[in-house]
Amino acid sequence: MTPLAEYLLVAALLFAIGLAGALTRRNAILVLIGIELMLNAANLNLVAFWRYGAHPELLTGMMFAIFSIAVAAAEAAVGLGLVIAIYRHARTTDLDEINRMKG
Amino acid sequence: MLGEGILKGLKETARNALGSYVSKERLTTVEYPEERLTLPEASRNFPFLVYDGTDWESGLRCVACQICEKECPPKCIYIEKSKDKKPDAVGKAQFYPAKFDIDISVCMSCQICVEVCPFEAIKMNTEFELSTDNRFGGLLLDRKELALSNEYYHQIHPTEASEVDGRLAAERAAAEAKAKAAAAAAAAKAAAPPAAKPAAPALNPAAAPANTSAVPASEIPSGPTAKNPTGTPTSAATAPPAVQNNVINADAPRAPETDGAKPDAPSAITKKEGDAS
Amino acid sequence: MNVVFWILAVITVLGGLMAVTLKNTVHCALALTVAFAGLALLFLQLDAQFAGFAQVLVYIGAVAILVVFAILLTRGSETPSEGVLSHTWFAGLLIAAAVFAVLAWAVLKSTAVLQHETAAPSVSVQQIGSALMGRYVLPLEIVALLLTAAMLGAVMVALHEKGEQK
Amino acid sequence: MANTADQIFVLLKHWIVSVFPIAIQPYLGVLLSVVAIIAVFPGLFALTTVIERKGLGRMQNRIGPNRTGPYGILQPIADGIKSLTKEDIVPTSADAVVHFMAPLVLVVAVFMGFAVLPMGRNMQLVDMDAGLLFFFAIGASTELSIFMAGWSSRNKYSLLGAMRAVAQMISYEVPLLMSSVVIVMITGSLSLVKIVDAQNQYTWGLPHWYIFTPWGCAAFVMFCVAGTAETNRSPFDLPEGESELVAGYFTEYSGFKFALFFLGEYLGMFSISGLGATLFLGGWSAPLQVLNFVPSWIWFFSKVMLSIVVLIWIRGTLPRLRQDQLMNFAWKFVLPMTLLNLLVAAIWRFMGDGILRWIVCSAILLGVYVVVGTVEMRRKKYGPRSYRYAE
Repeated sequence: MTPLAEYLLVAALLFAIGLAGALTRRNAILVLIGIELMLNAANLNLVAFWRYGAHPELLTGMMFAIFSIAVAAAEAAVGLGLVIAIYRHARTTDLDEINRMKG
Repeated sequence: MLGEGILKGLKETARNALGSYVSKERLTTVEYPEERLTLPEASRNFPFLVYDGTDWESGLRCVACQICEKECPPKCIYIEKSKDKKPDAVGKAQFYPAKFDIDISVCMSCQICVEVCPFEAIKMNTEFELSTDNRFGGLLLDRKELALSNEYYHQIHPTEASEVDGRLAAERAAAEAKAKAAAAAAAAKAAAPPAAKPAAPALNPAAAPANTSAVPASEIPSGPTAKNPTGTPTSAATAPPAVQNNVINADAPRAPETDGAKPDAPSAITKKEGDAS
Repeated sequence: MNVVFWILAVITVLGGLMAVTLKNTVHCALALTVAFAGLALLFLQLDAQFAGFAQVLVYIGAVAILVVFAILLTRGSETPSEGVLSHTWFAGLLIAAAVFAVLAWAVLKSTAVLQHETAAPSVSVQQIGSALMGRYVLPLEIVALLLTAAMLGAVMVALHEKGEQK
Repeated sequence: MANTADQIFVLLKHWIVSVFPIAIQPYLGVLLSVVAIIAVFPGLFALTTVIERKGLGRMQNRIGPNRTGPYGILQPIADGIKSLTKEDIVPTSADAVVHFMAPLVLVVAVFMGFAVLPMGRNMQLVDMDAGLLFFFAIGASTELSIFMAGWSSRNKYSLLGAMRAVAQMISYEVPLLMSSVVIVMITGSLSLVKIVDAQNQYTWGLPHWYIFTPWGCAAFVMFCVAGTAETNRSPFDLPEGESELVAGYFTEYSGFKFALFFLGEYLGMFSISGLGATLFLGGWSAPLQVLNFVPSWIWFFSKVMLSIVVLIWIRGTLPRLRQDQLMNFAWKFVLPMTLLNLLVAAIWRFMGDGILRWIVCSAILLGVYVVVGTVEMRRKKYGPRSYRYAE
């Protein structure tokens, strides 16, 4: 197994874990945690491809990862803001209960 | 200007910090175990028992009248009156405290015991380093630990002590004079050989009233003559009775000057005794 | 090198696993930081220093704290009585397993690309800065806009609505 | 001779390392440096506690500790023995694992920050290309340990203290970073070693420290404010305000763990002071060219200790802020000023040499400071306050 494949496998596992978390947990915050894990797994892929790719001096993969980190920060801020807003409205963060389209 | 106040404050603290090295009056700390402030004369902490002379046991002024025990608000004084009598500092036979304990962990330093004591026997100490490693017994002082000489009293409260001494001496002298006069009068009146006898009996009523709440009955200023009929002669000496009378009347001269505070004390005692019984 | 990688991989995956399986939400958030830290170390292992530090700064320093704040603000640390799993959990698990199977299969099957190990690229921060200011200046500006918009949006969303009872 | 004294620790390390076989030499070198850091800074911590207690005492016209040893200098040893032998109490309802981890994470994270600080010529653990970023990344992760401590204690005071601490540290991290970015802009490097090298030049015997430029001076002031807040020092000590929160996030800690928190707090002070000295005060470079014969590490540590003394001085002077004042100050004054400072630094960078850029940059910074300060003072925001019930 090449080093790249190892990194990709770890990233895939992490992605699957994140996906499982996002799909199986009731708590909205935990769903967000799962999504963060998936984003991170993607970042790991990007950096690994950059490192073992053809032209590391072009920095494409790492730049992508850095931008992805920035975007993830924005995503986390807005997502958690939404969770707090929903909590304030519905008094719960349980996604099974927040299933109506009107408040 | 924004930030000006901060600089001002920084200047002030710097002045303090550096000034404390330069000027002595800035640094007011007294490094206690080595350096000590002289206590103000009126300072007080816990009571002690005054004794005259050199032997604490015989010199105790306390006659176990138990007024202080009854008056003590937190009830920290425990007195057991003796069964017998012993001669006191001046040789007069007296009851004495067989047991006199003060629990200074309970005492609140109110000084009421001092106020009420008719015999100037209990005074406030200034000693404050009383810590002990014994949790229960260590702060329960018995009469041996409580007894401190009159000289010590002079040392810690010079003004008050000399006042007290002067008062005692004056009373003693007055009583002596009175006793002499009474004796002389009695002698002159009766002109009989047992002239010395009537003067003596005063001592028993004197001690008795103090601890049996019969004080009101004996508060007549002209003690000796009035008390002549009662009491039993115990000694033939004429001087001791005089002293004794003196002591009885110790609070009588003070009564006027405390404006009724003193006359109240005995009645309060009676009342309390009534409650207790 | 390989040993270090496997240790880090195990730490990361365990952190991730705990982050989605633990009952207590705060524990989940803390496990998530472990996963983040493991990922940052993996980035360092991949000679991506800058990305690794950015990962620590942004994820451990900001996102984890945000998550923790959100948990405390929504009383999320109280474990619900009816269990922590959604009622579609089995389907979710199946999907995740399927995704992993496909990905792993793809990774293991693809023998075509990049078998050889390349020398570690030496990338200075200066190069990254130049790239950000040169080749990637447009994405940078867009990210800046996005972050501003996200900040305003998050503030607006989380603000108390007018007339709402506290 | 001067050079030997300057490099004495480096030479010593090389000599020790050269005794051992080549295979383990690199590891041994790192290990020795780490041991040196782990030995020196806690020692400095012990010294600082005495200086702090004595200094605060003097500011309040007291003597301070004077019982253990001559002038009380053995006080930290007594304190250390006391805290080591004290019972380690964990509250029943506390989250034992997290409660245990929190002080360790804090101390480890804080220690890692020292890895990139150049403490003398050739005296740094690693010359990292992204040293400054590493420092801030590590600094950011201490927040989490504070949250762990506060949350796991199951104590309202702890939790309140932790939330305050985290909110405060996040808020002040932004100005802290922003004020440091100015240096990076001018130096063109994130490496602390390069930053010090850039300042280690002299004109007419005077150093090229960044504090002696308009933008550097402004950045330094804001760095100090943000750094003080970042280390939870007075007047920003709300997270552990004794009068309000017992001890804040470490209320429920005792014995050795408490000592670790204490150590972590002071190490944070050292690392922020060291960073401030590195960025603005020329790191290990001498303040005058003629003083270059003094070993460089003496300069670094004297600069650190000087900033510690100033921190103590400030602690003895200023009262604690209120939470809203704290946040307003961070977001509405310090952060805009740092952003302005970025602009000024850019102007400085592109105006070329000459007296003109001095005038322009100082004018902008001073003008804005005076205007904003006056306006805000007039609006009674930062001005002297009158309290209705505290006359």
